[in-house]
Amino acid sequence: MGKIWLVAGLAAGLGAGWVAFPYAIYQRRPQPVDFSHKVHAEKAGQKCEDCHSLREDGSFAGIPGLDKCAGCHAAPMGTTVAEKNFIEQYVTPNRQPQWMDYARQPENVWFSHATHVKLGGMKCEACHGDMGSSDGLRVYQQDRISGYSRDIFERPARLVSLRRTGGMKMDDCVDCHRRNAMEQSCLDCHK
Amino acid sequence: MTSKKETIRPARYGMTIDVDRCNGCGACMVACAVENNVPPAHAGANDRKGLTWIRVYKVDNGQDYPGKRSAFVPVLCQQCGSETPCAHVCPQQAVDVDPATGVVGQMPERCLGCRYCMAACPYHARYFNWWDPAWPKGMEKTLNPDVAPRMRGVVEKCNFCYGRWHEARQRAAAMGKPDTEPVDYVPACVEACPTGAIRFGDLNDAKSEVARGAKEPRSFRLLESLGTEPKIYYQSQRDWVREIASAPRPGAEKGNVNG
Amino acid sequence: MDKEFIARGVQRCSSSRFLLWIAPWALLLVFGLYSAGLCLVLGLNQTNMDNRFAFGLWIFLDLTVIALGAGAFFTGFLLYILKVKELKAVINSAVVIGLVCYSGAMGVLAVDVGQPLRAWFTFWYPNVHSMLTEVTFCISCYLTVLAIEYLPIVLKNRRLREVPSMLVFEHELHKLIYVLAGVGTFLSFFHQGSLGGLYGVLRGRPFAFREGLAVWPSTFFLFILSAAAVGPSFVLLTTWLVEKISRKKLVRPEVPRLLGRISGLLLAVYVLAKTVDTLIWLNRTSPERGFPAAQYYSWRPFGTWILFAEIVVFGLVPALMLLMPRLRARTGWLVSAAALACCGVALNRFVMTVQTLAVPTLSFDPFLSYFPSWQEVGTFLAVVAYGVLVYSFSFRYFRLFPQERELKLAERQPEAEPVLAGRY
Amino acid sequence: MTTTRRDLFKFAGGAAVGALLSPAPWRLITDTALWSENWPGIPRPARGEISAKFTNCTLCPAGCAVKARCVGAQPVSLAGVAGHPMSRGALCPFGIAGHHLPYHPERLRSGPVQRVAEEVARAMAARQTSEYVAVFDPRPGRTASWTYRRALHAIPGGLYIRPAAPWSGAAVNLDAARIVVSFGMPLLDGWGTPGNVVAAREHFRLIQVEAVESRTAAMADLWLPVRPGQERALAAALAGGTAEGTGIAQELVRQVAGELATNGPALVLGPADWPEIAELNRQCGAAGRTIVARRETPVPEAWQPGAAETGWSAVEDGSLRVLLIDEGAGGGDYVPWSTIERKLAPGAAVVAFTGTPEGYARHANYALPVAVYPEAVDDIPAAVDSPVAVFRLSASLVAPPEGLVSATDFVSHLAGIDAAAALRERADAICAAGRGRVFQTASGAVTALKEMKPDDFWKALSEGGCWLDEPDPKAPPPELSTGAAGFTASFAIAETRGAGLVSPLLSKLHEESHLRLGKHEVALHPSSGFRDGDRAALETGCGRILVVVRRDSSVPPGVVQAAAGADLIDLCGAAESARVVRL
Repeated sequence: MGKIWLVAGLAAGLGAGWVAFPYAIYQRRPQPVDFSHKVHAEKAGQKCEDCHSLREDGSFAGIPGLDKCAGCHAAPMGTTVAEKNFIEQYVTPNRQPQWMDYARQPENVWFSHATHVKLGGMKCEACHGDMGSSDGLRVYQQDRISGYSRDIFERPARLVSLRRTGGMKMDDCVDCHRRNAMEQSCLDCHK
Repeated sequence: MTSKKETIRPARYGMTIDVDRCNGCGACMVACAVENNVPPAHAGANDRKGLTWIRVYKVDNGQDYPGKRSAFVPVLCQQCGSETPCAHVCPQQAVDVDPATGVVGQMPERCLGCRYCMAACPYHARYFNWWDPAWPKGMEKTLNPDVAPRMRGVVEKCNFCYGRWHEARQRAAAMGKPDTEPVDYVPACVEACPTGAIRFGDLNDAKSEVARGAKEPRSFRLLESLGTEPKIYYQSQRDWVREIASAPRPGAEKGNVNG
Repeated sequence: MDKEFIARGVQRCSSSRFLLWIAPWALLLVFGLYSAGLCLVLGLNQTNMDNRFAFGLWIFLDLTVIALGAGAFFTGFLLYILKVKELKAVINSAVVIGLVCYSGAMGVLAVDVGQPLRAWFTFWYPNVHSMLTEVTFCISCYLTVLAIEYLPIVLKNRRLREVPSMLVFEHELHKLIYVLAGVGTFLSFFHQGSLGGLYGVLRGRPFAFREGLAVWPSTFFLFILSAAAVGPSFVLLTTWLVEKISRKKLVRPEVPRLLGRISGLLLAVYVLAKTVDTLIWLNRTSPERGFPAAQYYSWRPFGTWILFAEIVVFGLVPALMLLMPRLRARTGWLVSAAALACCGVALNRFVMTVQTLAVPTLSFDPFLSYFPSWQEVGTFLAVVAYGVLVYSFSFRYFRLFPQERELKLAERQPEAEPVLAGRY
Repeated sequence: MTTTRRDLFKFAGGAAVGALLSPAPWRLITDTALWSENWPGIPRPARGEISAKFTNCTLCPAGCAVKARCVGAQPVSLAGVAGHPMSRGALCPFGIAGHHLPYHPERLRSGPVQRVAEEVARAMAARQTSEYVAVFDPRPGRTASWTYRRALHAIPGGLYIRPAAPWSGAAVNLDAARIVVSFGMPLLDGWGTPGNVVAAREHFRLIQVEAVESRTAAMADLWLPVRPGQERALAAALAGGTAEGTGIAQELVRQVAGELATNGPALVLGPADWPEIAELNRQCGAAGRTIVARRETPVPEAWQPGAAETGWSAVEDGSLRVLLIDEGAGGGDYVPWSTIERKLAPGAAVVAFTGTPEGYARHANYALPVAVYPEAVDDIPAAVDSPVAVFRLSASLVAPPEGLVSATDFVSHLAGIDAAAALRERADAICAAGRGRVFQTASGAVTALKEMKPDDFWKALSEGGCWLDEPDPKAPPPELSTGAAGFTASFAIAETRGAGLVSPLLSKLHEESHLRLGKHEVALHPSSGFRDGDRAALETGCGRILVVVRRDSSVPPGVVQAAAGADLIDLCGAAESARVVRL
């Protein structure tokens, strides 16, 4: 008789831990603009570094500012609603869209795109996945406690993830550095 | 990726500090705090609870006025090269020695604040965050983006302005060079010293100014007898100044030490 | 009203009296928890420690209580491994003491670190070269062992035995006890040592630094010895105290004498070893590192007297007292010798922790002093109060002293005073 | 069936086990650990493009060239400019943290601008003919100073007051000196242009006459620990008198005097109003060699004639109806308030234009907030150790907050003149004169002014450039006039803190270490019987302030060493002696 209760409890605990918790831990926020990398890559034939460029001192400019977008989108180029809204809400009033950075590393990490791309010859996809062909932006998921983006912990495809690799955690960086005999000390990547 | 080990000859960064040139102005201490986002003193802080990665001590020849003569000795992390005392006591690998540069790194985000490393350091060059960092309103705008501010309850110390090393490497990388030029990487205290008392460079590079300076007869290291191979060389022509290298002498307690 | 919880055949005071006894300790505990809370919430700026005195009262406390708590493992070792049957009389009490000391130490350590939320990093990213890693692992493991050893004592409680499954469980546990004793002994030997190593490896602090065998400095072995030596003494001391406070005979008189003898023997060995070590350190280790040993004792108030006190007054003297059967026979001598021994180990831990940090290393260092803040003292007292409370409850509801009942019956033959009933 | 308590226990137990077998607990401890790395209150440094801006430091008359590292528009650190002809890449600890001043918690941010304007107008109207409307300018020689002189020339009863400067028109040429005797001047601790002094130090012998072992004394080739109060006697002794009672052996004094005579060119530095100093310099022929004449930086014709320059001693007591003090440019000479107070007419209107509540703001009727370095745009006249005239600007690196006023605007408004473009006008005047060369800070290039157009010159200036006059070959050696003999107090005011703001990070030097004396901290010889950290009161004839005592055996018995702040100068500036009393 009591067995049933035990099993029921077990089930409840497992359910909460495996399904409810991984969902509840993240706060979900939509990106300000419905942006499609795919469209820009295919229609405008742009490459990543056209917008996400390196400055000459090697620092990474990150997500481009409004001026960069306005360069082409001062007036509508296509007929999409997304573009229309973007121009009305941001370009015309000259308001910077508050993008949320999926791959933003914590403050104590020094990550140099220059060393990885120029010296290491790595492709953007190696870490960011196939962003370039993504049509539209995922919902930004932020850990409620640590404040980190979900992409840091895992590739956001799965709701529940067993493997803790595939994200942008320190372990993931270390794996790659180990494989390439680039591992020296904490100071390599921490500031 | 190309292996760093092949492309980069390991450096052993070190300093020479000419005590005879140091006038104790304190520019190095301020520049260091600016560079490394060290907050201003908390109301309750004093010389034993403060955060000064580099600290200029005033030492004297032990005599009294007017026979007294003073000298100023900047003391920072001595970057011990052999059996680094702090590195091998840390329980969770928050301290390690970078083989590529010889810099002893302290990882505040890994540190649990047990302070064992502080007990281990004979130079008192490690500092604990007794308070949460606080800057006057607006001043946080002046923080250096290349260094992460620390939180309360962790240990921090000099790392030869490693943020600047990161920046230098990135600049080199942007030009496709795997290694940094000596001129590109200079710690803040060296840059700030108005009398040029502090020199910085690669001790492995025989041509470098520090490598030559370290060999001069007037050069000495603090507590060399401990055998921890510190990479900071002090220099002085004055015998009594060179004596500070040795352990405290019984009875001869210094008249006063302001540091 | 809690009568049905109290073991059969033993006399315990009335609940009201018991409450009266624990009330002050409970208050002390509350105060202590408050001051510990301050340190956790507002940070360690609440203490008087600083960059130069990075360790203070708390580390001294940890080292001392763990040394005193050694009674638990060593008595277990003697009883279960070396089969010294007489010690059955105190083993339960010893286990409780051990549990109290170790859990107390762990609690204080949690307050002592600046970022308790990250304490688990030590298990996840351990630095195998660090003595502190060794300490953390062993202490936490041994604490679990103690908890399991404590369980049967709890389960022997009258009411709990009524639950059949508990009875079975307890029986099973009992089969384990030898394994546990073995494991516990190993762990304790190890971390008592690493606690000593903690300071012996500080090559930057020639006052503490010692050469050693293999990876372990001599302090590693000295700490094991001294802990094993005072462990029994402390058990003896507490037993005597409990007898005095509860006004009952709890163990046969030969048991404390046996404890004393063991203590005395080990203490003698320890004093010898310590002396040899000190001589080597004074004449070789320290000078070789550029530190003339004389200077350590040139800073007042830490003169050579402290060395003398540590080795002779609190080492050799109690050792001899405990080794002389005639003196051992007299409770007064026995107990005071035990007390001296305990003070001795406390003094040794004080020297290792506080004096090490007080003596200057750089020639332009001043000699430093430190006095704990009330928050530190409060946390310290919390551990004491916690210990007394746990022990009191255990003593009241569990059978810590198996011999108590028959001693009581023996007492009964002459007409027993009903008045006694009201007493502790 | 009925559920018993035991069933519930079982359920709970099961749930606990289930949860333990899921990622939840492990993720929770990870997250809390991560949270402890960026918990509330830990600032996040702003990121952005890194760039360099150049300016000149106005915190003291040295005006060292500054290279600011900026993130976006915000300067995050300052450094010297190597290769600069005067400052030679050096910055002092105060200058290195100068970019913090706008955020100083005690910085003055608001004031009753309207009320002050009315008050001043009323006072000017009520002025008797014998009374004056005065501006006190602690940093004379600036373009702002000229604006004041123009305005005061136009205002009836206008009076332009500047600190005493007996050697006006003269400058020190350290490069020519082979031996320097300094009477308590902090030669190696902020005197003149630090970079220039350090460079010149390579080739002159320094003899420091000072009661306490200051930084300069500690670094000097020879330190004469003179008996406190006997400095002038010793100066006289060097000039040929007796060393009796100075605490220095006659033999040594004779030897030093010999060096001065033979190992020249020599230079004697000391309080400029001591006749002994002038006498010594005359004896060793300093005039024309180590003390040289210096032309003034060209000034537009239209500005002439401005109001005359007046020293405080020339102002008669009780004659000032309105006194406007421009304390905005820090690092000027702070004149003890007791000196100024005497000159005020009853009910006079005193307005301090300042960034800090520490200086004259404590005494003035009103304090109006002004822009501070590096917000303010101002020019910096040549320092005492610059043999030629210079012209450089401190360009604005940070936008000043709302609600500030400008002293020059205020004063020129009173006179109804327009001085908004004064700096540019002056630059053009210099261009017109066509003398000298220009150091371009960004490139490090030096070009003759002749080859520059006014606009390029102005551009170079606003990018931290520096114009240097060429020496005047046919200038006569300067006349070493001596002001009224001051007196020497038997206490030392050291650790130059100045009256202005200093970065909160300077706490590293006095609070978090004992390198410098902090505000209201005094150093005493151990024999004084005080213990470190004792609280006491520093008393002079002019009052008392509470201080904290520090034992320092480099301070002679009977001497109090304290850090010079405005309040301390007020207390000690005109006092015979000071004493420290236990509380």
